[in-house]
Amino acid sequence: MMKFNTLVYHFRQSLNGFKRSGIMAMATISTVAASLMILGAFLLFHGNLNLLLQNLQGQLKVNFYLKDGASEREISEFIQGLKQEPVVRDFEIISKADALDLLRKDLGEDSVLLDNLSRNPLPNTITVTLHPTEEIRAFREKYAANPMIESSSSGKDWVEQILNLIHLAKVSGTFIVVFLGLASLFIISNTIRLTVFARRHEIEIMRLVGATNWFIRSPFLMEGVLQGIAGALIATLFLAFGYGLLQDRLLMFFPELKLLSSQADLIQLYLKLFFLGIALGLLGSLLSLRKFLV
Amino acid sequence: MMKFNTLVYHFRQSLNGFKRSGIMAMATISTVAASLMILGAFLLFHGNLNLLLQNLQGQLKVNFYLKDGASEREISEFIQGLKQEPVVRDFEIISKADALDLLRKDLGEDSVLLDNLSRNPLPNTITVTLHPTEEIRAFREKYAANPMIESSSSGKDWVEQILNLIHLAKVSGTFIVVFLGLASLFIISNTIRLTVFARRHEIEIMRLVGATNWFIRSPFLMEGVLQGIAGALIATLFLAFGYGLLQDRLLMFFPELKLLSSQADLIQLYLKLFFLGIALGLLGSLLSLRKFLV
Amino acid sequence: MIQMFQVSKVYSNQNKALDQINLHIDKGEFVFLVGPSGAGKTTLMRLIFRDEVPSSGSILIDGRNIERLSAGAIPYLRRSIGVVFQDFKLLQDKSAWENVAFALRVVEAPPHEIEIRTNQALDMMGLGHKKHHLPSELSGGEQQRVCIARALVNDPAILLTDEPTGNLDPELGYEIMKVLLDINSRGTTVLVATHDASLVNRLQRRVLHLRNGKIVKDSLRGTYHHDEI
Amino acid sequence: MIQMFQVSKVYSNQNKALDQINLHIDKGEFVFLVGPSGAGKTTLMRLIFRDEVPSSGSILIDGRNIERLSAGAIPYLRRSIGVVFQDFKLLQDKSAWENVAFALRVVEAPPHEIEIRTNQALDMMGLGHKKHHLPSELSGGEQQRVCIARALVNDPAILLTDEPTGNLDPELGYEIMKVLLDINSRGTTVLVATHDASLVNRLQRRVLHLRNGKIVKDSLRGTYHHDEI
Ligand SMILES: Nc1ncnc2c1ncn2[C@@H]1O[C@H](COP(=O)(O)OP(=O)(O)OP(=O)(O)O)[C@@H](O)[C@H]1O
Ligand SMILES: Nc1ncnc2c1ncn2[C@@H]1O[C@H](COP(=O)(O)OP(=O)(O)OP(=O)(O)O)[C@@H](O)[C@H]1O
Ligand SMILES: [Mg+2]
Ligand SMILES: [Mg+2]
Repeated sequence: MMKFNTLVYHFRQSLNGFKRSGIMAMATISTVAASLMILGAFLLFHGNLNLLLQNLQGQLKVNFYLKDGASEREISEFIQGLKQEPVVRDFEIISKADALDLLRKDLGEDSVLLDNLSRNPLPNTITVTLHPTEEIRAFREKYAANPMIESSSSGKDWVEQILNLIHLAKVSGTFIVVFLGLASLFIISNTIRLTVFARRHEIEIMRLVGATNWFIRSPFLMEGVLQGIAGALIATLFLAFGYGLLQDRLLMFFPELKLLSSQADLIQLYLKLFFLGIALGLLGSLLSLRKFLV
Repeated sequence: MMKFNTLVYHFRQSLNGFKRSGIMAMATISTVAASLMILGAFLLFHGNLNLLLQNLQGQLKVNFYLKDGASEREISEFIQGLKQEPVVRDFEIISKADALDLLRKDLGEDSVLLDNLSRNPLPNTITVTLHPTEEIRAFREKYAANPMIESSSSGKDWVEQILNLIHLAKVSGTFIVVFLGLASLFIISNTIRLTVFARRHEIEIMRLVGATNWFIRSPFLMEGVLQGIAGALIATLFLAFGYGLLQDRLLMFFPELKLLSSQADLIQLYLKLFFLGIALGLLGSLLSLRKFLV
Repeated sequence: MIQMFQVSKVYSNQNKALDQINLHIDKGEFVFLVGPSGAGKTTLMRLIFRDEVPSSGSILIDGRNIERLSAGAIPYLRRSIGVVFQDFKLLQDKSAWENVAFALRVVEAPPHEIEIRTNQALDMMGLGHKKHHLPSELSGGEQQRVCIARALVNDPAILLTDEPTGNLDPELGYEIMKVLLDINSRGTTVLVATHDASLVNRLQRRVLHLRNGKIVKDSLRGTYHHDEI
Repeated sequence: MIQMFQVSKVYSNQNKALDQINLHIDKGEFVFLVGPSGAGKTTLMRLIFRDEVPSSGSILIDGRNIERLSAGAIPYLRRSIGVVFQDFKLLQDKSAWENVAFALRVVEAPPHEIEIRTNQALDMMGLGHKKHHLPSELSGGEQQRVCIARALVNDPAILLTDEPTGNLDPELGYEIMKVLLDINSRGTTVLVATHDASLVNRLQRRVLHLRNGKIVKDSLRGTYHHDEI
């Protein structure tokens, strides 16, 4: 094991390294920072999409219109069936009268046309709220086959469409986040590889003087971690500041927008980024050192 | 001016440089490639958003419901006013009867309730299609103030909401593209700065032997450009391949999705990326050489 | 201490740098290695501290066959050997003091010991007043002396010095040689590759004469003249 | 050719490397620069090819004051001066041949001329058979000779050689010195910083003796003994 004094020495050396080869340290740190910022910006974007998805989730509904002659037993059996479905989040039974009121509200300014109705033409309705799913159509068809069901409608089509859209954004988003993560790791390890390359003579000399591989690695690893920390700090600060600005601007234009703004969520994201920076620095150093030490 | 032979020499040197310091060349090229890929992926994403926006544009409408007693003159004056509005893209006059048919279609399965109407309660309607705008509310209020207008409704709210959403994505998208562009330039110039740093002794020796600054710069600039080309090629190939895959997968899940797929558009984007790579290599080299040559 | 049996070294480009060398150096010997430029002196030394492995033949240090050494054991072999490199090989971004101390850091010596021994070694080389200079702020001869200080600070069992006085004036060169003799008298085996005929002739020690990778002469109280052999 | 008036050089860390030097070297002279390690020999040379600027005083090369030189003019001054650096300063990733040719590339000589003159210079240094070696594949003395070849290939008006024979055996050192004399006899001004007393004594040329940054002796047919002054 390495002695404590040696570790202290390595630590001071890596700090000195920052001072002596300032350009290189700056270059690595700012590359780490830039990569993490890209990644972080995308994570924020992705987080906001998820939020949007959650907010819209509550609106994915299927209505089942009952025949006027449906018996209590038929209805309770139907409901029993619903309770067994994993995609069902919630359901509600709406009477003919309530349904008319709801429709009136729903139509908004078009509701004038309901004023002249001679009788309530609406059926008793069971409204089912679903978890986000792609099987909404299948679900609806399955239950609409029940003989007591007059007809059914699957919520508002636009909700389904928005969900599709956001789902698409989420799928490609995950794809892009993974891609960005790999690209960042790649860029960072390349950058560190270049700093190692720039110091290849130094490494050669250490080897000739009898330093073990771990002795040679330590300062690079520490430098990698320190640079990771510095880069992550810069990235986090810029992101937090930039996101704050963007948030204000966006809320000014779209006051009803729900953005990721809970302190806890953001802090969690920034912490993730921070540790990612450190991990990247460490991993990047390790990867790039292999080449020069065998 | 530099002699032709010297240029040939520099060119061969930079090719040799690739062979001799393979790690460094690889690192730079792959960093350029990674950066351009990130940028390109986002440009594709952005391009697709724009396409979506264009497709949805046609659905931003305001309906004006006319009082039953409105005269021909009033109507034509109203239309005259509309024609002067820059946000108006198109308009259509819909008679009471047509309106009922439309509503019936619109309500879909809820249209059962229209079967019991004693008379057509719907007004004559002027439907206005707008260019995408944030002033839809102001526009609607302005024209709804006309005494012959009974009431108005602004299309379907969800279109407005989707537009808001996409607009938001576009605004933050532009922000992110600019940000990514700068980050790429930064990462690339840092990477090249590191390769220059790794060769600082070489540069020092050239200076001592009487090489002019341009003589010293040339091979670096050429290397920068060559690396830019190589990086851009790799990025373009990967992107084209990856986008093709993603496109197929997405179209499988969402067959109605309109994706950026015109050959001309894509080629233009890839060409942009390609020249961007070269420019980045050149600019990055120039920026990073300043430090070592004064 | 150092034994070579039929050692040849052929570099990748078919250069035969050493050719069937048989050599036996006892513990505590002081040996000059002379011969024209390119004779193989540096190569011989590089084989001893396993910077290179022989193409054929075998080398024993302290009875251990060093080609068979595992990668993890090599650093420990090197720590028992102090080397003055012909091209110095100083860490460019560390001060003279840190360069010398480095050989002690590598063996994880306690800090106070590093302090004392580093200062001692630098003082011995007459560089006490330049210890905070970077290599680039030192003259050629000063750098060479830093390199010598680094090689001895660790009290190695074997000291390999490649052209240790090439950048020193004759007087200083003689002083340094006296330091090496002193260290040798305390039991360290010392090898000195040199072109300085007057030093060799003055000290009258064992001289190994290399030419084209072969030992052409091995004299116990030898001399070196440029018209020899 | 080279004139110095009250030239002092104080390095950033208050090291007085040169102290009020007055010096006049004529075109075509051959001058040895001797003195102990750290005396200021290398510093004096670095001032001449403007690697450093004097802290005070002025230096004239060919009648032109070189401190006033614009940044763009410096490369042209350097091209008229061939330098053998004490630490060689070879491009590590270029072959011996390319290193020598490099001095001609810089002045954009035509390719066939580069070919001929580079080969000539390397042959003159006895390195014709090693021209495709990288510096790391050459012995110390071979690298030194590549460096000398690079300094001469350009037929410079002034040749500054800093310890050009430090890694060469006496015989080869003398050969190289004869090459320098030959070049000198064709009109080139030659400065040789050296510690090799026997060479200096053998050639009987002008000797500038430096100590602590001062010229302590300037003898026309001088000698160098380590107990001098
Ligand atoms: N890495 C290498 N690759 C190929 N050839 C090499 C390498 N190192 C040395 N040589 C060759 O091996 C021979 C011996 O080299 P070595 O460095 O041992 O000579 P030397 O006796 O130390 O010479 P000098 O006195 O000039 O330092 C030389 O001809 C040299 O060109
Ligand atoms: N860049 C520098 N910064 C600070 N001090 C320096 C620098 N370069 C040289 N010196 C100091 O200036 C003095 C003269 O150095 P110089 O290299 O000229 O000596 P030299 O005569 O060439 O010695 P040697 O024979 O050892 O090569 C030395 O004391 C050295 O430590
Ligand atoms: Mg040697
Ligand atoms: Mg010197």
